[in-house]
Amino acid sequence: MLGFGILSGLLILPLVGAAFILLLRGDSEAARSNARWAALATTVVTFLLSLVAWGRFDTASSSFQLVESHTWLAETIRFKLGVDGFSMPLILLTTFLMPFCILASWESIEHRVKEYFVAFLVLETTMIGVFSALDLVLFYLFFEAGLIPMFLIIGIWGGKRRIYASFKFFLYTLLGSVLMLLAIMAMYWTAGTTDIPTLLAYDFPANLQTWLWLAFFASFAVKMPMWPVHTWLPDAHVEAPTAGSVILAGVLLKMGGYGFIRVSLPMFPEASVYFAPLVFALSVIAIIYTSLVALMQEDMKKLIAYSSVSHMGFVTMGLFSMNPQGIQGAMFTMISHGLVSGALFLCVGVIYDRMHTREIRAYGGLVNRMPLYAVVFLIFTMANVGLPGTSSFVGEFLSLMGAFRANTWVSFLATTGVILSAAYALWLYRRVVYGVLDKPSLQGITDLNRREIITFAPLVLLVIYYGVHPGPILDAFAAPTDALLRGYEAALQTVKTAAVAAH
Amino acid sequence: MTVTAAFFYLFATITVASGFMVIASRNPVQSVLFLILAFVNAAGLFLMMGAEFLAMILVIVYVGAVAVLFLFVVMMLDVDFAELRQGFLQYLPVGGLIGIVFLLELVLVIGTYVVDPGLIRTSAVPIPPAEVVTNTEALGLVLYTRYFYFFQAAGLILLVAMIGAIVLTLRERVGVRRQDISKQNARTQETAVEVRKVPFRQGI
Amino acid sequence: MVIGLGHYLTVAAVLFTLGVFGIFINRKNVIVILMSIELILLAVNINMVAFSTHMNDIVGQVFALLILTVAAAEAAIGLAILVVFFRNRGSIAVEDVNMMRG
Amino acid sequence: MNPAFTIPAFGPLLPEIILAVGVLVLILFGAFRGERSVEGMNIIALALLAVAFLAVLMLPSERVETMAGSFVVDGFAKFMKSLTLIASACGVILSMDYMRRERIARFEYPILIVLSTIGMLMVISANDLIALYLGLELLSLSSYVIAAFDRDNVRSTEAGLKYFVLGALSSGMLLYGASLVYGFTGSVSFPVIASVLQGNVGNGAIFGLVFVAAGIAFKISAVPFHMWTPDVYEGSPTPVTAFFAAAPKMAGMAMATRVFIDAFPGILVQWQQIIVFISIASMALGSFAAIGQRNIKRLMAYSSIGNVGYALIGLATGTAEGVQGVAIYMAIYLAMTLGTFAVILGMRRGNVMFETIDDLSGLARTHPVMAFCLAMMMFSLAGIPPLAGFFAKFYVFAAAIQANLVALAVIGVVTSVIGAYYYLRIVKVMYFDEPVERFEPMAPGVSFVLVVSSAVVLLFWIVPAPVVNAAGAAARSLFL
Amino acid sequence: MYHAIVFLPLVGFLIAGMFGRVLGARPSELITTGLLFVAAALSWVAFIQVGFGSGATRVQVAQWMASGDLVVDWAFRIDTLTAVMLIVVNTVSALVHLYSMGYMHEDPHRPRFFAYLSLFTFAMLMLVTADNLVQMFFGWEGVGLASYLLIGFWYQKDSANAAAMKAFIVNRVGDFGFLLGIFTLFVLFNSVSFDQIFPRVAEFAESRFMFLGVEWHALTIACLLLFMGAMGKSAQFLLHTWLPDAMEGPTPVSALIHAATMVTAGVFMVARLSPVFEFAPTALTVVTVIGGITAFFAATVGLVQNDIKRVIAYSTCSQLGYMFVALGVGAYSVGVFHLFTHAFFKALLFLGAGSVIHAMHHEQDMRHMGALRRYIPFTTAMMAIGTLALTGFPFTAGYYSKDAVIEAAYAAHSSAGSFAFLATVIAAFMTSFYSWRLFFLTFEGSARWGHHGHHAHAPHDHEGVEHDERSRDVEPAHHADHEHGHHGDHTPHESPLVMLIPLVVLAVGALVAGLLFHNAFIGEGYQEFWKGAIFTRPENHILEEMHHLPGWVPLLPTVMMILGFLLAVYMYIIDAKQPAKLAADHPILYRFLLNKWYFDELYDAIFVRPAMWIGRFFWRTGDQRIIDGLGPDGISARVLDVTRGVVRIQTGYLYHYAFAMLIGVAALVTFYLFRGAH
Repeated sequence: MLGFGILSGLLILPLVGAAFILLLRGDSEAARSNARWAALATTVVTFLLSLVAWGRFDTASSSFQLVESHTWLAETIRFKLGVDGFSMPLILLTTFLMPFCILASWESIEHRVKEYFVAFLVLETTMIGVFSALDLVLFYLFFEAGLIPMFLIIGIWGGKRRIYASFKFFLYTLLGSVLMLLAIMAMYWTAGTTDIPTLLAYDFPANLQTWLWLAFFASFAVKMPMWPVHTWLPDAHVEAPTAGSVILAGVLLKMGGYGFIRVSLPMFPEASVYFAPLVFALSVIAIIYTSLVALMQEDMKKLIAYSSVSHMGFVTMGLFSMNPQGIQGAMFTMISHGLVSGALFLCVGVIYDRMHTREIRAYGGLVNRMPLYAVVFLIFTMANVGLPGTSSFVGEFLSLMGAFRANTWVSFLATTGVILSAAYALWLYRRVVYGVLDKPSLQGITDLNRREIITFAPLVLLVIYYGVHPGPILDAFAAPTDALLRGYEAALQTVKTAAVAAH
Repeated sequence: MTVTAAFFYLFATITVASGFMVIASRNPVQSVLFLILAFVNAAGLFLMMGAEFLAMILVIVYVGAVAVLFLFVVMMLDVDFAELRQGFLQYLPVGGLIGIVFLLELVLVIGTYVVDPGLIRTSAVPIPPAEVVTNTEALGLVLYTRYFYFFQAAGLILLVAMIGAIVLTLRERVGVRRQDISKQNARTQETAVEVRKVPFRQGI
Repeated sequence: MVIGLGHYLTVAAVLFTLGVFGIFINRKNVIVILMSIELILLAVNINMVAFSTHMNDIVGQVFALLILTVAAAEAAIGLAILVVFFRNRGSIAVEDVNMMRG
Repeated sequence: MNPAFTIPAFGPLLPEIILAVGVLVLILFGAFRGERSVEGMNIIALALLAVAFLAVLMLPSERVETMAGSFVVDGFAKFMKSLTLIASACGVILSMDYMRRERIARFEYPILIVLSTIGMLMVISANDLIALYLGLELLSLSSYVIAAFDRDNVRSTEAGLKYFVLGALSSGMLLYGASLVYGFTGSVSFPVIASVLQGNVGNGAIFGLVFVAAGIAFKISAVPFHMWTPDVYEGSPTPVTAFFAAAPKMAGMAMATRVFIDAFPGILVQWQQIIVFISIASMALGSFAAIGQRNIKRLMAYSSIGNVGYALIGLATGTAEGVQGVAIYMAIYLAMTLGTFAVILGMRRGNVMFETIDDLSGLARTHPVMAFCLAMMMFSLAGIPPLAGFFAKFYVFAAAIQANLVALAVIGVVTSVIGAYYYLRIVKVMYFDEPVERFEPMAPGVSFVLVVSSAVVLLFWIVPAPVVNAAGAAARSLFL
Repeated sequence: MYHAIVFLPLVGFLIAGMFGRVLGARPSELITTGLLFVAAALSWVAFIQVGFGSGATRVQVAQWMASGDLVVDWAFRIDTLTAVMLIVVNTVSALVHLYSMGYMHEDPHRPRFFAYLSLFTFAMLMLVTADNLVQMFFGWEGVGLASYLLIGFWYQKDSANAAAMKAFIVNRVGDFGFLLGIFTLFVLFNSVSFDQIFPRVAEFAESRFMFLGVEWHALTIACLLLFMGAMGKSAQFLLHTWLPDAMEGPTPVSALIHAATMVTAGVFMVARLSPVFEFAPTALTVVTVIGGITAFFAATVGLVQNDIKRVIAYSTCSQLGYMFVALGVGAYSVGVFHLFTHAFFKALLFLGAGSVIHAMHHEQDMRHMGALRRYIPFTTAMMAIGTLALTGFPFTAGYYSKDAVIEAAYAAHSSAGSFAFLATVIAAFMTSFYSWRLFFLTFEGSARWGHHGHHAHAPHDHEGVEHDERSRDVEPAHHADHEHGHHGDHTPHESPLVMLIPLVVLAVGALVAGLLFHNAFIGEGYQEFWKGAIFTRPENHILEEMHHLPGWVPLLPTVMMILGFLLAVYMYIIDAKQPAKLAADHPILYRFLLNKWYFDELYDAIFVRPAMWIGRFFWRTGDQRIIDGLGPDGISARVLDVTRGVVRIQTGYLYHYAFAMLIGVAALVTFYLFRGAH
């Protein structure tokens, strides 16, 4: 196959779908319908292909697999793709969520349908690219390229303040990332390559590590987003169309966490140790602060957006606790949060499509007319709360435990998030779903339709399945986590011996 | 004070003074005339430095052609200069200050500098002694041989100037009578004379 | 008192400054600006010739000669542009050359 | 006196000679055929440029000096000359329809373009100050004229006048600097200057360098010698603006590179500060001032100022990598700017050209392809991967990091984020706002330029190697 | 078998939950109830096998998660303690299911109700069978979820929704401690599995542990944190506020969850972790003190409540305090025994109250009851049995267990024990009083329910006293149009048979459970029965001590019971004006008690409102004004300022442009001049 492997296929497939949709002529209802079906088919096929990749993937190995490498900018900057246990689940998450995004947009997107699906498919390529790139420049390329379709998605199909939100989203994340670009260059000149596997083995000088770490941190922290650079997220989430929010929360935020685990932690171990208290502090602040802010929100999406920030705090905290539980918990939280927050946004989308408002005040008593919806929403609310039995619990529990082993204060404060998350999530649920249905506008609201049921059913099943049986994903993380921590210990050991030798 | 010095100061003073008057006089015609004066005196300076050919060229080309062109345009455009006086002094303090600082720096560094004699050896094309070859001839010797390329380039520049001036200013005005020789030559009786029968007592 | 290179360079520097000065201090009309440019070129030529003589290197004079040529061409173009501008605007006051700004 | 004089080799001058001879033929042709000949003249001019392009491609890649050392050809010259010729050709292509419809189609236009192109080629190959100056004047004088080409339009003539006055001032400065350099080094030849100026040198030569730099900075419209740019871009006929934004920038950057790298390598430390200063100033001003613009041509002027700032980062390093960055930057910038101007030239309804950003409102609905192309140009200019503009910035910033100019790189990326704002604003207007009336269909030439440049911008990341490698070779040829 | 016991309720939940609407209400009820009865029967089998045979075992189901050294299994730890809990849970649950078929028969959402009940049962079973801390936490949270759902079952009632939320969140506060406790134990033992932890506790008896920058005795801090979880779940003092509000749920729920099973999870947890707690004497002291305070505090509040369910709720709270006292003094088996007996009589009381409420058409305020004995004699009898058992009438269940608790407190011979002894003795008196008060108000005296208006004959009503703001009569809308309008003048009627059978069964339990099992639980059969399921250190002789008490100690509770009864008789039968007079004489005390020591108000003031305020502050000031204001919005505004300035420089005037160039050159020249100087 000309040396192109399955990962290239994953990258190219959505583009092929996008090209096909672009070629559709006219703006008739038939053309739109074709575009929808084409997009759905593309994403489903992509998902199936990613399952094939998953099938070929060996979770026991910590090395990069399905690797393919082509000449690109230079001999040292190659078009190199590959996956390991950290990235493979994220790719699956991406391809898994995409069909639901398409489904969620089936009727709610009424104008410029073709462009919409093209943007989504391009976005899928960039997301898969981020998770499969094995070259930092390539990584950056995909990392940033995703901004373009997302900018358009928010800006064209978004809500009232979409322009503000889209600009904020774009410029904020761009500003964070450009510093990372400089760091990549510095690494290139230091190590002579941007090949990730090589860099993973490379030992950067300590003072350089500090700067590189900070530069990467600027990017990942914004993307994550960590407090205090999180304010783009509520705006972007609120204004984005449902599917946009799903992808934003489900996958785009994960790029930050993925960046930490792929670059910051393994490549700059000393700086990571040095800065871990900073990350802890920011994570804890994020968890508590944004939970409290979420408590006060009047807009459903904003509330969920703030809760996302809070959950991402668990991720960063777990990652920097530098022990198996913390790292695996953080990674698992990312996957789980991808499912749960995506589903929550879908839930909001369901009623938004019917009522065209996200004001919590406009709702109340939905359970009376939408019992099925109430159940689904309840499940995801509980997952958001981190109830055991849902996938969120596994991630939160492990990352908190990891943090506890690293620093009891951090864990102590972060665990208060357990209380606060219950408060805001249940408060939302109570105001929206429970109560008497006395608002005249809601009298005619209908329960989930078949398409929506199809959308939610797999999500519900997965959230619960991974809640009681997280093994498949946790096992995938295990090998690379071990490798990461071993490398980590080794790096720190050399520093120690060097320090000893210096005395 | 030697004669050389006296001439230098004469030429230099007049050059600088007329230069100043070029930019300071109210009437653009006066400016042009001061410009001419400046050029003539600069030609004197050139002579003193032994660049006879350039001195003559300066007088001929500048005074004879360029300055006259200026004068011509000034006259043609017929500007009412009296009203343009205001605002002149407004920016003078700041501008003057910077200008003077600038000048001082230049003079400080450049005016007091003496070229390293060692550099002279690196000269690619030394000026032949005046007794052997005149300045004009010396220039001519290199200009058409060694610096043939520059000469051609200068030609292209002049070509651009010509085309540019024409393309911008040449226009065929409607309503202006103009001689068209080919038209005149092509003129025949049929095209030139129209015979009409005029109805009686009605006029055309 | 010997008249050396420095003297000529000083004269040139003064002329150059006057030329530059003339360009931005002038509010009257654009023709004076064109003349200021001529002053600048004259200053350059003085420099060139002075260096040329001083270093006994004819290149400076060749350069000066070419500058003279180009200056003439420049004057022609400049005046042509000035004339078309005058035709359109009816003025050559420097302050009227500001249709576009910002 | 010079009995040993030998006829120099003319081979390296072949492109220039082709163009010069061709231009003379064109003049004769035009003089006899008059205004009827315009279309044909354009075609001939294009053919000339194409032949010259082929000639450039056939030039030797190793360094060759000729014309008593005044003219040099090397890989770098080849690369930049190719870009310049492409830019000039596009300048002609973009003008054809516009000039006809604006009723200013004159046969002198292609002639002046070609003449100015000759000037650019000469500048790129200049190996001494005189050749540099003459080439520059040839380029500039033609430019002044074509800026005022719409001679009945007050804006166009004002543009010409401003360009001329400031251009003359800048060439005066350049000359003054040249005279100082000449006086303080004893030569006008770059290699000789380079050999003389080593290490710690006196202020005289530095002053000369400053003045020369000012003259060059003017040409590439770097801050603070940029002031003419917005006005000239706005006032000139749009295809002329496109030409200005493309071709002279190529030549100007090439000139700057050659002067600083070839003539002053020994005092890198000194001139690096100049370049860093004007680079920062340009990037900052380009980003900030563009935000305030409504006229898209004016916006592109500020954009070009900013872009020059980025390109100068590469130059500021003074390394082969930096020069490679400059070369790549200019190549990609060429595609981006031509594509953008192609769209601007497509903004026409009837006899009215539209120039404000708001006129693009809803373009994505009325002209999806055009809007898409322009959006890609804008994202590319903002430096968003995977579009070509990203790689342009990537190489210059990488070079800066390598040369330890970290602060410069940081400022660069920050201003590029600020700059992204106004590029995004155009995308926003096209995609997020409600559509206005449709524009007329594009002229075929314009669409051609748009499609080609869009393809370059969009697909560069898939096959970057040709440009990158060529630029690398070009850059290394300066450092042999 | 154990799979069946645990998973049958889950099956019931899934069937009723997913297909309930398809199946219809009655089949859902029958299926869930049937499955529960099977499970209950199996539980008894298991109990006999384990408690009186040798069936202790571990059943591995699957692996849950594994990360590094952390391995968490889905597994059942079956020992006597589990078996006791299994019968408690499954028996009560099965009876409640049955009862609910009658109680809820007017409700349109019965499948959902039964699904929730089964879900709860499943979660509770997961809790009690857990073989590791995390699985226990799973059940712990699962019962929390079910409790949340059931309290908020009548989702149209705003108060019910609020109560549900409150229950969940307050429990989460406890869980906060539980989680940290799990972490601490994991850090110490590198495992969360009981099998791994218990044998090695002694090794860590003296280890120290840094927590929050302070060095602690490791096991103490772990136990305290875990106990915090227990406090939340078992509504102990400070975290008790949710329990009375939880009475918003349907009464069978109160019986099952908020009396018999879920709230005892904390007790179970401490008993389960007795091997750990045994090595943390400080923590045990805390447990004792908290238990004592709760017993006393809840009893005081129970004295003045008017809502029939709330009185029982506070009683539950108080009895839970008793259990913790027993645990705290090391008499784990006594605590569990009380748990066991309490489940019977408290469920009986609640179900009886439910029967009353059912009879009164969902009237819960005792001030609007009275003289019901004549209308619902069977219920009255059942309630009397429940009351007797609760107050510890000799030879009823409560007599054995409650008195044992008090004796154990005395036998502890520690200051905490003495305090607990005092508290429990006084609480016993109050228990007796409020229990009989309830009984008399409800079943004796004059009928106050035939009238409209709530306040007319309310004995406690007098001016200035706030009523419970949330009137009990706000019923779900679906009841409003029902023929049993609660303001109707219908006479109360006896409940259907499905409701009465569970009462009978429970009454039997309440009467004989103590008699039958006290020997096994706390008596001679102790070792044989528990078989190490409850661990006590060799130096723990509390059970022995209990046999060597001064004679007055075992008598004291009975005396208290009688005193309380007499007082109640005096105040509610003989001189019914007394209570109002007393309340009027001591308004501050009365209001203090009526308002539950103002805990809700206090928490509102120190937690809820500040959280809201801080949230708003962070949002409006933090996010919007500071972060956005200084960040993106501020920067963009500054950028625009700069832009305006820069654009203004571009004046369009040639001389300014030329001037700029000059300045540029001059600046560079000057720069080099001065730079060159040094």
